[in-house]
Amino acid sequence: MTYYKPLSLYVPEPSVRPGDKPDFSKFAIPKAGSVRRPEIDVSEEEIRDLAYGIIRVLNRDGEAVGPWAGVMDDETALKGLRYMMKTRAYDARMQKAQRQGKTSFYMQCLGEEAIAVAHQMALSPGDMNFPTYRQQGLLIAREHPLVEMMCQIYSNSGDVLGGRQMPVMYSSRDSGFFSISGNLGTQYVQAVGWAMASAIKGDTKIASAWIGDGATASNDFHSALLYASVYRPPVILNVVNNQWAISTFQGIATGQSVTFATRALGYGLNALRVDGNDFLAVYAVSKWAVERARRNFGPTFIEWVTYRVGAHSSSDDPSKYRPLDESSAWPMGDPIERLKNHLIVRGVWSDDRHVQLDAELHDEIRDAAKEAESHGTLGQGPAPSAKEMFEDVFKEMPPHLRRQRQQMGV
Amino acid sequence: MTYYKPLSLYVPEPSVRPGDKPDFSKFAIPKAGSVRRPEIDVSEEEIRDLAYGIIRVLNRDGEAVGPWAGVMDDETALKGLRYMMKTRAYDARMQKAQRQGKTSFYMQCLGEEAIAVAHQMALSPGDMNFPTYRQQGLLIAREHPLVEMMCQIYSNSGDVLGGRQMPVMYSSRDSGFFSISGNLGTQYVQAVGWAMASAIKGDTKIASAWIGDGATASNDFHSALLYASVYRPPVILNVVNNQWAISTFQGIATGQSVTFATRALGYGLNALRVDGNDFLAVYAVSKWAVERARRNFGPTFIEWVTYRVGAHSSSDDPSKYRPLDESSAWPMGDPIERLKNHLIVRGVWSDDRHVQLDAELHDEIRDAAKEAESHGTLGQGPAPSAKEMFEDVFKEMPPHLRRQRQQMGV
Amino acid sequence: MARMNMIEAIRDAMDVKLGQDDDVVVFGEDVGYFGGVFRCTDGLQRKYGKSRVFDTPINESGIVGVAVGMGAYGLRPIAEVQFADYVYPAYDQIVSEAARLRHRSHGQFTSPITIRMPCGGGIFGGQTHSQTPEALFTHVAGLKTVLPSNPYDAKGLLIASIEDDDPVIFFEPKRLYNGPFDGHHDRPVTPWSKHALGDVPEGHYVVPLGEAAIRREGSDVTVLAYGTMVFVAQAAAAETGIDAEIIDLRTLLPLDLDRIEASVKKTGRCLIVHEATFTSGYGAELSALVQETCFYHLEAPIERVTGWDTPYPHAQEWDYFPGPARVGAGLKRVMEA
Amino acid sequence: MARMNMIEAIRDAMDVKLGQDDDVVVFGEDVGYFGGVFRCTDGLQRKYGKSRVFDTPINESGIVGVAVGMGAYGLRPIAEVQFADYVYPAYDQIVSEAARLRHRSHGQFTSPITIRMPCGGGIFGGQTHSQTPEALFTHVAGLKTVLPSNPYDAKGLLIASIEDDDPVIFFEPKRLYNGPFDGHHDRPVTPWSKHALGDVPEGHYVVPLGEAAIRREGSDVTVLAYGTMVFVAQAAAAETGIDAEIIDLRTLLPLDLDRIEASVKKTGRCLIVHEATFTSGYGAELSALVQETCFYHLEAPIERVTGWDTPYPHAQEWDYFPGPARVGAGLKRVMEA
Ligand SMILES: Cc1ncc(C[n+]2csc(CCOP(=O)(O)OP(=O)(O)O)c2C)c(N)n1
Ligand SMILES: Cc1ncc(C[n+]2csc(CCOP(=O)(O)OP(=O)(O)O)c2C)c(N)n1
Ligand SMILES: [Mg+2]
Ligand SMILES: [Mg+2]
Repeated sequence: MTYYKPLSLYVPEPSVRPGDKPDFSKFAIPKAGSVRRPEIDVSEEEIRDLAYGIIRVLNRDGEAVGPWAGVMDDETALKGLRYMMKTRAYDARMQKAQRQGKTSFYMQCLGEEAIAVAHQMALSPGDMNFPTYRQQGLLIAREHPLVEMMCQIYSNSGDVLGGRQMPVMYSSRDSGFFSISGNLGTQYVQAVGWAMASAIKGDTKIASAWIGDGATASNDFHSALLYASVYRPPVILNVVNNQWAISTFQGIATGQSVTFATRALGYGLNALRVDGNDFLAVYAVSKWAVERARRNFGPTFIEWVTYRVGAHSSSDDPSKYRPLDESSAWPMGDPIERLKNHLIVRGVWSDDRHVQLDAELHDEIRDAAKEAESHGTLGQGPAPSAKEMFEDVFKEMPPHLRRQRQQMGV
Repeated sequence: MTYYKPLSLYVPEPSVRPGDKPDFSKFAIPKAGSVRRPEIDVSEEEIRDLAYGIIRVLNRDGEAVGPWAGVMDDETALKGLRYMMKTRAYDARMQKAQRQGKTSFYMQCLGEEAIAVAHQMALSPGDMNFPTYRQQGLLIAREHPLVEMMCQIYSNSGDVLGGRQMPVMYSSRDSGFFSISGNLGTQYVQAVGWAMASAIKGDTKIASAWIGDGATASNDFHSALLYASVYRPPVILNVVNNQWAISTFQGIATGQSVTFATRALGYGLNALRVDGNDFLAVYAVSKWAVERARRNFGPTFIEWVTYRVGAHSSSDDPSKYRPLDESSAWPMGDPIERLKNHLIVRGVWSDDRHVQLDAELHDEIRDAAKEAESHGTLGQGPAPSAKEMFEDVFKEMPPHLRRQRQQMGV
Repeated sequence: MARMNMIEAIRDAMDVKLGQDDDVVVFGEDVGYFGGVFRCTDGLQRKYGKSRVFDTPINESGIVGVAVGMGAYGLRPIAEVQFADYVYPAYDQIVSEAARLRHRSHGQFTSPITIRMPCGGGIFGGQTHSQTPEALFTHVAGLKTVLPSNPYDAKGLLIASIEDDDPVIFFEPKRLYNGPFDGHHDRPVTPWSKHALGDVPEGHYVVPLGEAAIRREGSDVTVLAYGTMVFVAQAAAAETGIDAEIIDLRTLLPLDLDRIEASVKKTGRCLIVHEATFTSGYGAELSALVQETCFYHLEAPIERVTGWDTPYPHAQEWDYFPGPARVGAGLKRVMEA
Repeated sequence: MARMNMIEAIRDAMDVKLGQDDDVVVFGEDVGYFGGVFRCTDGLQRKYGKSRVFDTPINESGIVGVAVGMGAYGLRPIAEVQFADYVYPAYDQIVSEAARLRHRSHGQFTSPITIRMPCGGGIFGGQTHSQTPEALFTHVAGLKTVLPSNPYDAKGLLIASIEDDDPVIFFEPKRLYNGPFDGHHDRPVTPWSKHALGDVPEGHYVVPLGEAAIRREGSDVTVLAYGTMVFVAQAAAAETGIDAEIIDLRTLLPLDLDRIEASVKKTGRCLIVHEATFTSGYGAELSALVQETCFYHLEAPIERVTGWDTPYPHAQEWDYFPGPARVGAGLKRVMEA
């Protein structure tokens, strides 16, 4: 009889842990400008290699190079810079508010600002995002009122969600921002359904679905890719690969696949992989996918490669599971710094103007926060009513809920 | 403003429906022997093309050709023929029994016999299959007692499952056949868990998971591929692509992907695609995957291409949704006929012996059926007790179930 | 007015709504070309086209997930789950998403979706084609749960469900598709064409959600039933000669508690019957509510006659099913207590 | 004997079993290197190695699915679901597979698995970090459901669950992790180190499944509670001065009905409290059972004080939570009825 060695279980692990030196030496980054730009009606078969590469526009010298360059005018670029900086300032303020006990919880998108901001700028009014909790940039780039966002964070009397939802779980139909669910992944397939509806009705609106690297493991991720593959609706399937899912490194979600973009190939979906810290690349690729969807050529799957610089949330301490300085070793840099440098190279921006804008934005955020706080903070000052709890469970309150509300005395 | 045409929804549809002429002209079948045979420690990257091809051994003249040939000796081949013919005879008898009202339900595997039979012959005692309802060939190739199988179909006093399960939902730990669930897909990820357990314990046993083309849409299919990709346990992930899921053609499950095998590539899993009606190909590829798993090189994903010749089940009427004669137009032929011809070409078989064997097997099945029927048929003669219902809900019957059993008076 | 069985009535409800409202779409496994394994959507694709009536992959969470997205867009999707036993993969999308979307978005987004599914035993379907998991939905805030017992109600309730702006779980007792089965599995079933409730008006009408119906007036004991058990209870009452008032709940949530309360206060006794497992079944909620509202009128303990706390067995399905004998015995116990 | 909080007690239970039994494995999201978002598995991977304690992808149905496969092989997996609110994607694998495997295979294959999950509100977790969906499991034949209220029980019950040969749903009321929180959210919580039930024996011991504990003897009214509500009920009794007998159920299924029956027959009154939504909550089953077994001893209607039939809100979480005031009012109603 043949002898077989005992089997053993493989469990993937990151190459470094707290105490080790950060190591991205195995992380291959193609040169800016090296990935081709196909036509929007390209078939999946013709661009399979793009799922293994990384589309980049900005090179080390801050120049925009290659076939994906030249899409963005000065005005758009300057606006984008502003939105990214505003997002970062907003995050800093809200993070601090959480520390000060003004709310229960907060989640930053530090280091990932380019993705949501540039993508939103490529969409049109009427399109609908199905976001996760780390796409506040979508709202800011849509110029959604800051005070309204903050009131949601504070769960105060100005909260349009009536205090029902945890902080950061925004919802705004008008700003094309679908209600965030705390359950990971669920919105991904809903976006596909929304896009199917748009196609069924002969509309021209498109949906954009968002998910994190960790949550690609969810069942709804699979359902979304499957239904998108079958019915080819106008949907963009975004994966924000920020390398971490709370304490879990991306290897537990990718398994043996090299990239997340390749997962889409198994469904015959067009897949692209993009430098998510490169504002110009995000914008150019988003525009491409938007046009593709709107011309009825179907879904595009996009892996945005980035890094979660901050903690997972205000409840998390990343020093427990990754080297403290890993974010500074991240080879793709900071999206704001990179766009700033590019704009200086373009000759439309300067260090001084940058400092000035930063100060301006901090004032704007501070003023907004003050106004928001005048409507209360969590547990302090004006608050949403307890009645809120019983309303909107159904369109009309059924007898049993009326009884319960009366029992509660509200 | 740019004008965009109204969007529209794409809904895939088979090229032919009842009344049309069967059409497999678009179905590309590579020549037998044309696909290479990699080493078992090959990486996914090196064999991606195999997910698009079809491994075949038997050519039109009944000769075994190419790199996957030469694996099977005469004895094994003759045994395989016998098991396949027995499976078919068994199916015919049980199908008839259902028509005669001796049981409530039956499911044939007509035309798909090669897959389960040859695969089982490549496994070893101790290995565990996680089958669907269409792998009765696994039990027959394991020489599992026919009478026991039939008693399950009849839900009679001899049913080792005590009448609890619907017909064909066999379970036999001893024969390496995991309890079939009526819920599609669930067993696929369980097989991965079983294989992980084998690896955790330093065992040498492997698991083999089964699923149909339609059920690849299930969430558990995704979970299975994902967990297999992450922990690389000794599991074989089989997809039996018989073109139909009840009335639904495979296009609703594949979507835009060309094959089911490609789905595995998105997880970085080694994937092969095989002519499931070619007994020699099934056996050779199964052996390859078994050896790979047992040597700790991890999972193999295999799409077996075949055709569901019969109705979905005794409750189904396929003439409602596909051309009646589509099965005879199926370009990959009948697995029994093809192996028979090959063995005649090999010089170890003849038409006469074939006829004789067929008669022998029919006698064996008839005798077994008679014996099984002596233990009762559904609703006639000896039957499992009502007590069976209350037992094995838990290992020990808790008080509330004891009370209920007493109330029922059993 | 036409004679319809329950399949035809359900199909007709969808036909009416597909015809009236462009936002209505129908989908699920095998519902397109083929028309559904129970034929409930037969002919609808031909009539309304592939983009309004279509097949889906075998992925129930996806079926409900896309329905939620379509609902948020503004459509009124009707999703079929082939058997209630297969709804569990979709459970998260139903309870975490469809049920809570209106609330969590403060009414910005809603889920006006209807999820149809055949339920109940009696067709030798074993543990995976026989369940009625209504109690798993009544526990979830934001869902309505409907379970009709006859063609007239099925059509009217289904139209009401489709028109409802909140998610509705619509159970179809498959053993009633062809006739008012009363649990006597050894006797032929009268077809709906011979039953008054098989008279189904043409065109649009609704049976409002939240209104129970009294199927038999009586003074001895109130029986709370729904679906197949309505006819089992009628058989049991006839066979025991007990003058039971039989209430067909039709909608489990919202519940017509007023009608229940009035009846139990009149009879002073109550028997609850359902096919699902006993523990934490919907009968528990009914029992608790009746006790809470009618305590001082109760002359005997409220009893529950239900399926046992076991999986639904194949060969012993008539031992599991709470048929007329068990319900009759329950009636007697309640009367004699 | 050591002083432990509930997190330490739960970790210790797993540590004991990992040490004693090679077949025990622990896995879930973030449970490996990091030790779990609530730190319940902290240090276990370092001690027992990566192939016995490991991280999983964020796919709950996969977590339970592989656990079922491992259980069928012969292991005793302990799977963590990060929050009970995220168990729904795994619901099918739990109710259709783990729960029924022994039955459908006639004992050939079993599911000796334990599924741990933090539950309950009180940490401003909103609708997705606050639920206690126990009733969705008690309805399912083949599952045991456990919900401890203190470190001593948590360790003993978890060891009993791991050793149990059937699937156990093990809820951990997260608001009790650090101390016996009694619902007075505006006051500091006494840590477990100052509470008798924070005394946890070292090594192996079990608290058998299916045995309730009387936390307070009394003669006026029986209170049925579990988890956080045990301490809320104690506070309410103290504050109202009502001599309540408070029963901590500990295991919901199998239920210690004998102890409940004896108590209610003694007091003649019964109040049921839980945090989950009212309709079809486990309180309904308890109410129905008490009514069925103690009808002739009841002097007042059984009452239920529970979470409302709404999603668990963020800002209004203390309006949703059935705190001492509401439970106290319930006690008074039951006494005055
Ligand atoms: C179904 C479900 N399971 C688990 C969680 C708990 N959880 C919240 S965020 C998170 C990590 C998500 O990581 P990723 O998808 O990479 O997004 P990121 O936080 O990095 O943006 C987990 C496990 C959840 N919210 N929902
Ligand atoms: C979760 C679930 N959904 C739906 C069904 C109903 N159903 C039973 S078999 C079947 C078709 C399966 O087709 P496929 O996977 O191709 O297997 P085949 O029957 O062709 O062998 C369906 C939809 C089920 N059993 N389980
Ligand atoms: Mg991430
Ligand atoms: Mg098939």
